[in-house]
Amino acid sequence: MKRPLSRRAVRTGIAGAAVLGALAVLPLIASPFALRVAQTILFGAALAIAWNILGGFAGYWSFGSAAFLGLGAFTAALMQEHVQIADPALRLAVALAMGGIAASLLAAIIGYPILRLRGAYFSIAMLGVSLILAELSSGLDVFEGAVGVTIDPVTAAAPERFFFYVFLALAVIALSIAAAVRYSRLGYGLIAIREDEDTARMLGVPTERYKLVGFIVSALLIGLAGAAYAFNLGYVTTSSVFRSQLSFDVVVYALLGGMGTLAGPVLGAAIMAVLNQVVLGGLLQIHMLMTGIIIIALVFLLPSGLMGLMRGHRRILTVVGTPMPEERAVTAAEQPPAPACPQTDEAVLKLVGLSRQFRGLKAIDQIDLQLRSGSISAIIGPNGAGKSTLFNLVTGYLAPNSGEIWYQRTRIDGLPTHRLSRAGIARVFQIARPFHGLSVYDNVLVGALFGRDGSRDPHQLTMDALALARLSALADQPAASLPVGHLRRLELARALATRPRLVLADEPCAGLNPTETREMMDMIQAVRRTGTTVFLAEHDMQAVMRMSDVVFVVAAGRLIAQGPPLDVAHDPAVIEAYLGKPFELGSVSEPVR
Amino acid sequence: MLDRLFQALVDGVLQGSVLSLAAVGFSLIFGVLGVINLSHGVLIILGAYLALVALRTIGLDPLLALPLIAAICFGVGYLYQRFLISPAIRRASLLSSLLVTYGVALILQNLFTLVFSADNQSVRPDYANSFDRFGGITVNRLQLIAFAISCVLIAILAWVLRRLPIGRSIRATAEHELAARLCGVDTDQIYAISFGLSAAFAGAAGVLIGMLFPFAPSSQEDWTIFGFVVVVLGGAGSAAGALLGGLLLGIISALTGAFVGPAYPNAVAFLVLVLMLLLRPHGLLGSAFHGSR
Amino acid sequence: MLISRRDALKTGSAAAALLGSDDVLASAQNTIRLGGSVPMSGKESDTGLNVLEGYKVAVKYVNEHLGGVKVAGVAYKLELQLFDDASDPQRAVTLIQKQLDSGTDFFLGSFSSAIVLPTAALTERARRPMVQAGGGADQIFTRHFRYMFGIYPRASRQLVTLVEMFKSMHGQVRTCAIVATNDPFSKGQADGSVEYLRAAGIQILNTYRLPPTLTDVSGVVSDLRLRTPDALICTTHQEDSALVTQQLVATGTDVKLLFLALGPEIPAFRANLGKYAEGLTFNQYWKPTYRFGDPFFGSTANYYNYYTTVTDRKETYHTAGASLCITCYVKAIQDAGTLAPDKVRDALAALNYESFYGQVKFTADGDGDAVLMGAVISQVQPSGLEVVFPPKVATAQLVYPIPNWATR
Amino acid sequence: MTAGVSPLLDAQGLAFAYDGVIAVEDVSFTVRAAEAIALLGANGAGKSTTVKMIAGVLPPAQGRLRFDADDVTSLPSHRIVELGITLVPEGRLLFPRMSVSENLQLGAYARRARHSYAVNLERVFALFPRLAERRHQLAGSMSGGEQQMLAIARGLMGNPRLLVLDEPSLGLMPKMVDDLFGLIGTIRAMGIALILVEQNVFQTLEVVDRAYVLEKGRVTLSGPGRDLLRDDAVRKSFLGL
Repeated sequence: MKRPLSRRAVRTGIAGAAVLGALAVLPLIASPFALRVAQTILFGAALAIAWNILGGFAGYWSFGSAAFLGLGAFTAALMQEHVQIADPALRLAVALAMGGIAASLLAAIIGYPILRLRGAYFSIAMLGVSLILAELSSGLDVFEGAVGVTIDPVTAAAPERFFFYVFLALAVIALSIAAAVRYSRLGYGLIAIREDEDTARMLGVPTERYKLVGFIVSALLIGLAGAAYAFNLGYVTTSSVFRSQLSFDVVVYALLGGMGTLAGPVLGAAIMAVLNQVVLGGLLQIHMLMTGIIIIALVFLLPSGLMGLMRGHRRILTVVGTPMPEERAVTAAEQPPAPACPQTDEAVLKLVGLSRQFRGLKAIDQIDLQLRSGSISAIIGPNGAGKSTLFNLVTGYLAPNSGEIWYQRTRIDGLPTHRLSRAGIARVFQIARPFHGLSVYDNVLVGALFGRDGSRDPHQLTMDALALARLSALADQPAASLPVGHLRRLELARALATRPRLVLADEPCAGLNPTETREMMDMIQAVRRTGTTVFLAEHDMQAVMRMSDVVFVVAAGRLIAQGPPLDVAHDPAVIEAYLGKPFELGSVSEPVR
Repeated sequence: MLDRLFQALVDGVLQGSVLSLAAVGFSLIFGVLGVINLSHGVLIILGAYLALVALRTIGLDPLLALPLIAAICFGVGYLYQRFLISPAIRRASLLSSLLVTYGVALILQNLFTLVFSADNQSVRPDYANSFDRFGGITVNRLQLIAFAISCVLIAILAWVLRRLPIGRSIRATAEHELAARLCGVDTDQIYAISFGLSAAFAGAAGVLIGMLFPFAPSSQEDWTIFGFVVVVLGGAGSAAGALLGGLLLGIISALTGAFVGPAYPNAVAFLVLVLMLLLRPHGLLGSAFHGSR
Repeated sequence: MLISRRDALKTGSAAAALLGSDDVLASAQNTIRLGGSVPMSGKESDTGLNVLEGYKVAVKYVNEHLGGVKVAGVAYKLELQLFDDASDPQRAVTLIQKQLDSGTDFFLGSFSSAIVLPTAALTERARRPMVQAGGGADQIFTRHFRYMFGIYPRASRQLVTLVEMFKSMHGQVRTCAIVATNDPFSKGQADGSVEYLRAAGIQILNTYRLPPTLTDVSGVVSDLRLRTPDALICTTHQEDSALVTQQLVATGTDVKLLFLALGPEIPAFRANLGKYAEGLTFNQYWKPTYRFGDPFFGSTANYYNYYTTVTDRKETYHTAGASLCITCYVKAIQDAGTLAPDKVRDALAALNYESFYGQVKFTADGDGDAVLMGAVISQVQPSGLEVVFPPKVATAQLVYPIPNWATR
Repeated sequence: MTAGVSPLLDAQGLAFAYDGVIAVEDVSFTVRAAEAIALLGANGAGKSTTVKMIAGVLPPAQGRLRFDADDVTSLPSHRIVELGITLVPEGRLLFPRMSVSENLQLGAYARRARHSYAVNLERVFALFPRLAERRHQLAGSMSGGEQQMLAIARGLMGNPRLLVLDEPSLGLMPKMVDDLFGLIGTIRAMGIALILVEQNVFQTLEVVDRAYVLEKGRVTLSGPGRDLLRDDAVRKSFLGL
């Protein structure tokens, strides 16, 4: 149960250094042709690594890499043409920098609006951007794309060697940046966005900012690659750099190699370059046809890409090596310490005259309520009464039409979700929304890395939260393999890892059998013992009766009753609207504490 | 000036209707299967080449050959989904369909080059060159015919989807595959039929395109991209959306060509595309039957 | 042979040695390998395959009918080692490098300037000659490459003859409009022609620029209906040429003279247009009816006969230009009397002889001499393709104005 | 159970694993005509996987399913529906952008249901008058309770002989849960056999004839519902009461 870094990272680092060393001396032994192939691989790898930062990590697939590539290439070419710099090395450096800057500027300008699009719509919008630039580059005379820009040679040395090093440097920079991103907060944040953007935001990931940063970094690297490409060819036209083909090639590299991994894009680029220039190099008209056939064959032979193949082996090993762990392996000693944090009268959450309408329908109508610090409160009410809307308002998914929301001493209505998370408000959804692609540990780690401001060790936080949710033994399992009941616990653990002061739990007991319900209630009690205030929406009246200090009843958007559970359960208005018949207390054993 | 405006509008509508027909299948596949079919353009070009073969070998008029070609393309699309795309999705993932369709586009484009040569071709019967003048506006008769055929075919598709049980089950499968299966719908069959329909419409559009535009194996890429644009403009998965998107694209292109400059129709169209995405991400007509993918 | 195998192994790929077949096939001892690439698939492959055919036919002739090239008493067979660059400059550059590594000394050109320029930069650096019939952009020639020779004059000089013809028509052509695709070749032609047209006193009503991707031209056509020039000059590739013509016909938009830089020379293009192809004028760089002598084929007619007997692919000036690339090499190697690339290069630069194509002479920048190797103006007439300008080679009178579309 | 009467559905030794993780190991049970049984157990015990195998959504890795004495193991779901088994899945899975009546039409998609469409529609509207009122409304715009009604109604439109309800009370407020269990009696009275998968142990055991308790993919206990409810050992160890 260690951080995923450590030994594997060291091993990867050593292997990487060895590969780099080998590559650095390659020009001494390899033929110029081999160097040209290597250049193509490195260029493709740099592109695919850069693409992967947004596409693989964050799941935002750009079909428009050619936009940044072309812009970088043209900026660099025009730069060297119009700004006379005598020293060739300096000229190259300045032009490359300008190419990268131009591409990242474009990304910064279009990033905010275009990253609001999701899925295929983002992909298509990026394709659109690249096509616009392509047309403009040939149509507008300032770009000279129609006739092309020639670039003077920058080196007296053998160009294949020189540009091999340029592309090597580029690929290494790209890979280092990608690796740094992958194992940083940014990387975890981007992966969380890929897995489930809404949940990520709820856990405190500043999704807008992270996506934009990822986009700009990606564009910068692609722009640099484009500029180097231009210098290597010595002649840039619209058709040679703004090809949609290039955009799709990049996606193919990443898909073939393995999406979202660090080495995948490199492998994908290597395979395609070797196929295209070495294996099929001698074939005439049918080489493209063969490429198509091989791509399809690879889909069938390596369904999850090359890296998937390797990972698959590793997973089989671990599954065989470690038997499915038994749950209930948590002893009292593992329980996190419960700081004495008595219930106080201070209001953690206060709603004042809160209202929200949807097209004239009053979903929430003038609700006032207060949650005492350290209490467990429950909100009940018929389906469609407004419970979810209320939770959405408190967690910042919706803005109220009128009224105020106060959290501790701050007014929070209208603040973005991730800010609320960092202030200490967490939420557990009714339908568990784990990050399916991540392990149980990583799921909770995302919560620990973001969440409330503070400086506790994320690893320790994660382990504590897992212990509380009795998931420690399953930490290495992929979240997708957990049964529903465990997922609910995982959600709770992930929410706790954000170190919340207030947890909103949406029907935590729905779909659980009596035993599981009792376990869940125990956990919620444990959460309260850490000093966290809990706000439940729950249909299971037994659970509500046993746990809650206060019950609020909403119907048709209005608060119709509140008070201790027993009083509320006998309130005729509540029975009328919600219970149907008086609630039988005979079956309820004495409340837990 | 006014004449130029009207002429541009008429040209735009006539061209646009064909673009709609060309894109409606792309939209159907995206809406129902969630697959971005990068081989859509190559299916269109297939239709054009089939029309060429029909004309050159047995002298069959392209318009008469159109139903036959659509039927052949239906079969091709059906088998293509059944034996290539569906197994790939089952084996790998939905995303792998992107690679598969990309590969198929490469294969077919180069196969066409081997079989038909890379030369530009066109299928132009005599009536392709007759025209009528209404006031200051000139209308080519073939374009008028193509407009009518496109509108009728799209209307038929809309009717099938709306009214017939097969259409209802296509929409149901698009919305929720598992739920449709539990209702007794053979969704594998529905997917293959949807793909077949898409290919049939692509083939039919290809016949008209072969008559209106010069084409070569490499034209396929452009037609796939037009599919993207039309679908985004109109909204995925609905026949009406595709019609609207195509008309809009046609009109934008024509107006730009007439008033901004002939170099910019595509640039402006793509710009509108991006703006449209930002303002109405699901296209003008929302998504009439595609699920929450 | 042996060297190239070792190279392939060095890349770590044994498969390359097996499948990178061109080296393996080179088995004969005395061969001259002609390397290079041609787009055989992808966007440019229509013309690319014409270029390829021209190369093939000439090589076949030299090997089978002349017994190869004799240098210092030894006969060498020519061997084509062309690969498909698929219009991808990076692939082209890499594979040209492979050929340079494996000792290929002589290169042929690809089609399209975006490929020719980067590959020529490579061969230039290696001091290996390249003769090409597919890159016309001015940029290729303003780099002052010493080892690269293009059969055609640079783009901006390619419409000189056309303007000369207008001048000779004594004011019959007063106005013109230009349609150009935004790519190096087409735009270069259009930009270059503007000066000549102005100097000739012809008013340019409008210049329409088309994007490189497929687009509708109905806007251009309806604009032309409103402001109809005497002559419409389209410096477009064949797809756009076909589209413009189709839409002019389809809307009854008549001009007195329709010039298409690329298109009408291709038989398939004419076949597609049918009776509407008649009257189209175009740049003809070569034609089977020329009566030139040739040191290898004997005459243009012999070349043409040979061409038609060995291939089904219809001749165009691109096929002839490509064949000329081969015979230029043969002539230069014989003149030099050696296979040393430097010497062959000097011999190429010094070429000045009559061939089946016409007088061969390159400028100092390497492009074809604009007068000697420039175009003549031809027109599609009922009798076939007739040269209509300049008068000394003309086979028919220019039909001007061309018949209305509607009355055909 | 009782020998002699051949059961409507006979499941023997069903097993299924997701990616090597065993979900159902050995599950056998029977349902007789017009009988209601329940499958109970903790989350992850394999209940949903079992009913998905019955409905043909998942192919059993081992075991045999007989319906009306015919082998239906691994038949695709559309064939299963055609034979008369309809699953109302967990989470309802309506077609939210289609109207109530279109949802019902799709429920009657199977050939066996088409000829009796009018009869079934009348029956369903009699059972759920709300649906008749809202037949033109989009399914997605209805409240949770109404959606559950529609899901059951859509299942009934398939003219089933065996209706499988997976967690029908999930997310419903107590009052509606009561209504739902009342409805189960009505459906049984129509002569339709039922399999009920529920967490709501008390109410379920009240309405079913027999129940099977699943634990880690195996049936560990079975018997008449009321007996299970009364048996103290059972209550403690398996139902967690």
